[in-house]
Amino acid sequence: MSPRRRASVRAGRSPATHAPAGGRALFDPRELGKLVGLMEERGLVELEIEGGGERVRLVRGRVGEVAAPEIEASARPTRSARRSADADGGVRPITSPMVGTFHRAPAPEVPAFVEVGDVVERGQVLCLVEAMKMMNEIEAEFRGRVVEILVESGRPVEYGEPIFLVEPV
Amino acid sequence: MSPRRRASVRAGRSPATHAPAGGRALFDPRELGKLVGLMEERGLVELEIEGGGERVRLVRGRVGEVAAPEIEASARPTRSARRSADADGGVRPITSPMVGTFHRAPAPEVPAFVEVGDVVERGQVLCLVEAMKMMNEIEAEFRGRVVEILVESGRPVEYGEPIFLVEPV
Amino acid sequence: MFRKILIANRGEAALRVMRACRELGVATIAVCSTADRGALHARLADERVCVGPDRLEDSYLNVPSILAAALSRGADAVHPGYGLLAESGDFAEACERSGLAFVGPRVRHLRLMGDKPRARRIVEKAGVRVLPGSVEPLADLADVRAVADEIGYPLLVKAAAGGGGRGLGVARDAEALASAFALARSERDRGFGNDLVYVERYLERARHVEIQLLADRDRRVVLLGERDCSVQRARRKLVAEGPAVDLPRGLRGKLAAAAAAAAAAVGYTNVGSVEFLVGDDGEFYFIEMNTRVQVDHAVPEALTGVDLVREGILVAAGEPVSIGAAEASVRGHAIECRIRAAGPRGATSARYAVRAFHSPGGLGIRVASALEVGDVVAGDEVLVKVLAHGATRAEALARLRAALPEVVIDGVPTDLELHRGVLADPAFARGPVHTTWLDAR
Amino acid sequence: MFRKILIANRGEAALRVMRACRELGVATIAVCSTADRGALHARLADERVCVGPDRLEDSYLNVPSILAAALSRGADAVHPGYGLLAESGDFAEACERSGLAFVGPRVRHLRLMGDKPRARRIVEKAGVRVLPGSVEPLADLADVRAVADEIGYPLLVKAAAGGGGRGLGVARDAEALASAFALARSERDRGFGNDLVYVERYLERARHVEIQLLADRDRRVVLLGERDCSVQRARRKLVAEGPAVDLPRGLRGKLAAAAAAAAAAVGYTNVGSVEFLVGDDGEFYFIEMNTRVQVDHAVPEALTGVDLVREGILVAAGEPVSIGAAEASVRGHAIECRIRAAGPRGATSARYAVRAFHSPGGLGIRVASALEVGDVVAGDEVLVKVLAHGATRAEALARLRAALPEVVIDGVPTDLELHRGVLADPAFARGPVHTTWLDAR
Repeated sequence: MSPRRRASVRAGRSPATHAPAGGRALFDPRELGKLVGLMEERGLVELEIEGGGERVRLVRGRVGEVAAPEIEASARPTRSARRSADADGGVRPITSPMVGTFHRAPAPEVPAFVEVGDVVERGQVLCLVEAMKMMNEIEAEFRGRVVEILVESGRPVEYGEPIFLVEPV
Repeated sequence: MSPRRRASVRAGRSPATHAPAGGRALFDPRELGKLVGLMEERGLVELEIEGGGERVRLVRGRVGEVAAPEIEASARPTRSARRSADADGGVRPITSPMVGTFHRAPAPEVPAFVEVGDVVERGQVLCLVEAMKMMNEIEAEFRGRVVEILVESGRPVEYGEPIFLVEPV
Repeated sequence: MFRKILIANRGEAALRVMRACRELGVATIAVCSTADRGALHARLADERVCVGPDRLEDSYLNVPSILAAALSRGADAVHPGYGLLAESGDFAEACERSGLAFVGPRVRHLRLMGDKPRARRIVEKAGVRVLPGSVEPLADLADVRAVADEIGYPLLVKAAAGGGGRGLGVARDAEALASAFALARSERDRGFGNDLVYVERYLERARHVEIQLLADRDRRVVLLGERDCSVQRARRKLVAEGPAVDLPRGLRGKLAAAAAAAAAAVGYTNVGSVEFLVGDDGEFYFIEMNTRVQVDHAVPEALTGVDLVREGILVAAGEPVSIGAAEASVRGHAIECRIRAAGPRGATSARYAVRAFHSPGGLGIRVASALEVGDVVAGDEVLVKVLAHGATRAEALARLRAALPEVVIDGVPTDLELHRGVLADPAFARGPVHTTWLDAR
Repeated sequence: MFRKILIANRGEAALRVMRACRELGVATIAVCSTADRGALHARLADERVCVGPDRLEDSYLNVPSILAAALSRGADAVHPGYGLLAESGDFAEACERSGLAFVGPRVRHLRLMGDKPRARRIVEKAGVRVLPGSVEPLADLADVRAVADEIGYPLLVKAAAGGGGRGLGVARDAEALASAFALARSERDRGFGNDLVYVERYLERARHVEIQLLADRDRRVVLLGERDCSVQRARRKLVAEGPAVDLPRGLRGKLAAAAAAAAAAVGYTNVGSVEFLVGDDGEFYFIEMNTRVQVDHAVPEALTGVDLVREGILVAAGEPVSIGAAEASVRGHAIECRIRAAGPRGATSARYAVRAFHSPGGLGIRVASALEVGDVVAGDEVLVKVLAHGATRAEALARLRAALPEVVIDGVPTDLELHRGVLADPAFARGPVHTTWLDAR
């Protein structure tokens, strides 16, 4: 069977660096949807991109009461998506690199690795993700303060799911 | 049964050169419909895209109770659609107001009502459209010079199909 | 056989007719309004003629324009599909006057059966029971009151030229009679109708059962099973299924015989179905005859394997019906949901853009739809019909229950949840239910 | 019965399994890659777990991640669908080691039938003829040459771990042998295979006929008819149909008996099919056994009314097969087209965005697809399967011919025209054709 993919865009850094790939990426409504997502996430009201002979300009605003229906079927906003939106003021998510069960502590009745408010060092263990009966330590990728713990201990996590919000310090 | 309409956008004047690149025509109503859907979905009021010699600008506002704007293009560019695009430099199409068979002359072996190059007066009979065995005279809506006759005599025409190109004089 | 058929319809109905034409090797002409030039039915036909502006009356109901399209393109027949002009005697007559075959019954069948009181009289004469009601169509409220006093309440007031649950009102007492009368008369504005009404006894606890039939020009009538359409909301059919569950012993045969008698009484030809109300006591009453392919024709098709649209074209072309027996053998059970856009109550002018659409699939599933992403649909339009066929009712029901969650229609509010609720309801699963069941639920 | 099944697949295969689960009241977990979070199969499942990045190897073939998803979400079984991991003995074994039921045959069946030379030996011992060929899998070109000299040309060189027409090459002489050998070995890179090859006699004028079967844990084998898959382009199946047209007298029974013998030889359980090459002389040879639900399972489903995916789940849960007879009764005729994206030759990396999609409908038509507007598809992907069922082959063929022009897939080049050409070809309509027919056409 051959690979199928849904059109999607790598979660870009900023509109400025989002160079249209292949000459037609921007014209795809799905592509544009991503840009709009970015605008919403960062609170932009206007976005203009030019390059490679292409130009896109998007202006966000209210249009009376016309067509408000929340369309979310293809992108049921998952917890991860919603939380990323909060990641505004420099706060960055730490995501699960694997599928498994999230554990905040090495064992029951034992203190959690980290609590909200803790400052963690790069390489410090933040939690365990249990996969195939193996406990995998998840380490901080940078020094920062734990702002929020997004998953309850004992709950399953998927690949790429944000589990902590950490503010670099 | 209730009315169904396709979302689409009035084939405006704006695109300087209508050059759909490689089958990916931005002006495909389907494509535009998707863009309009995107705008509604994400609360955009304005959207502008340019590239590959094409440019699209959509501005949303309240149009009665229908969110989707007016319609005028078809997926398959029909003769009428294509001709309308040519109608740029002041040349205007005269369209058939009814379905039927086009006749350039009142009878066989008789000269045609008009020829290319003729200047016609407002109200002058240009042709007949035969519908339900009735011959209907089609009159010029304005004074002008006949630039092109788009349909062969004896051929069927549909509602709204351009039959003459006339340059107002 | 015809060479070229103009299909005077759009959407799913037009697609359905197109399929039958392709199978028969007949070329097709689609008609469309200016707004529908890029619509699926217009793209899929061999030829396409724009017959007028967006308004229904100017395009899909514009008879002179449709006929001019057929004549100028060399069609030899016109198929009205279902809905729109399908039951218009005037349209059929106009076709025939223009030398075009009308694919459907004869003009007189449309006229006779389209005039409800007249249809009642004819059918009653043929020995089929009708509900007590007005013998003549009525124009005055005073006459209506007189009949009402005679028959007693509750009463049903119908537009003589109505159909499909439109222009019907129940009056439970003399007071309610006036508004029911006004509603029925308003139907006059919707098409070819007159403004006469018709009054009959209203059965509170009854089932709606229809007999499908097909008759050729030699008046050979073939019966193709019955379907139960009792699941209705505000008189609109949601679910059709066949065979009807738990019909009292011997009743199926009686209904079939009554339907055949009704058809024979007018010398009916082509596809049609006869509607009955079946009371709890096993008594049944003729309601009306649908003189066309029905929206839910997929139910008898699934049960018998007979392509009704194809047969209708063959019969109109003068061919005899190809089914050997007088009664087609019925196999298994079929249930079909008719899923509509469901805008906020009263907002009939609402329009929605379809953002995603996926048809369910699977064993025994048949989907009918012309929906495409980008379509703008009206607030109460039928969007998709999903039918499940199985060896037993339980199997058909299980398949349909599994299929509905797979219907994806993003951007449009629909009554999918209502359908899922019906299918999940123990009362429906147990069956049968009455026509008032869903409204009371 | 299972409570929750993880479906280790995507697209249409995942949807198909989901339907069966819904009918059985079993909850579903979909897996997806980061690129597929919004894909139809991920949206329609009860739960969705992203198991890795876009690359197949990192997500849909990422066994540890898939198993972790199943375990952390409390699944009690894993269904591999068809394609991807469906025939991987290693995957099935990993599931069972993790305490998860694998919905399919036993690990040993996958291993035995997945190793082609071994499968040949077993089946031959059970009294089923195989084509003359290498007894052992071969690793060296020198060994291949030795066997070739013994058997004679033309020869077929196959990857021992290949399947579905991949890694197969025909060598008509000693010179062509080296490249066929290299092709077969390249298959090693595609999955769980080794790099061994297998050589056998190549039949130029033969039909490809498969017998569908279903076996429960009590080793009760039910036969569900045969299908002819001879219409192939470059060894890829385009059309499957059942029953096979004009099989020599008595051959159907012999094929069925041989398939049952092959299944019995390994004590096979669950859904499977046995492939044979049938020569013009009526001789037939075992090719291989497909140890999974097949891509074209809708053909036997249409013929027998048996839901193979549902039965497979029931059997895996320890239930006996629910079909009474040892041979399901076959009704009518079914033909299915497997329509692919068809990018320019060699451009396997081409990607296309779907701009419009419409599934055909109609009586007897079954469509399988997970395509949506906005999807980006690969240049050779199967986009949609369209099946037509009818009382006779002529009826099925007429319905399918009418259905294909109704398939709308805008934005993607497809092989629809090729399919239409096949269906319109008098040689196909007359039938039967050989496996080389389409390539030579």
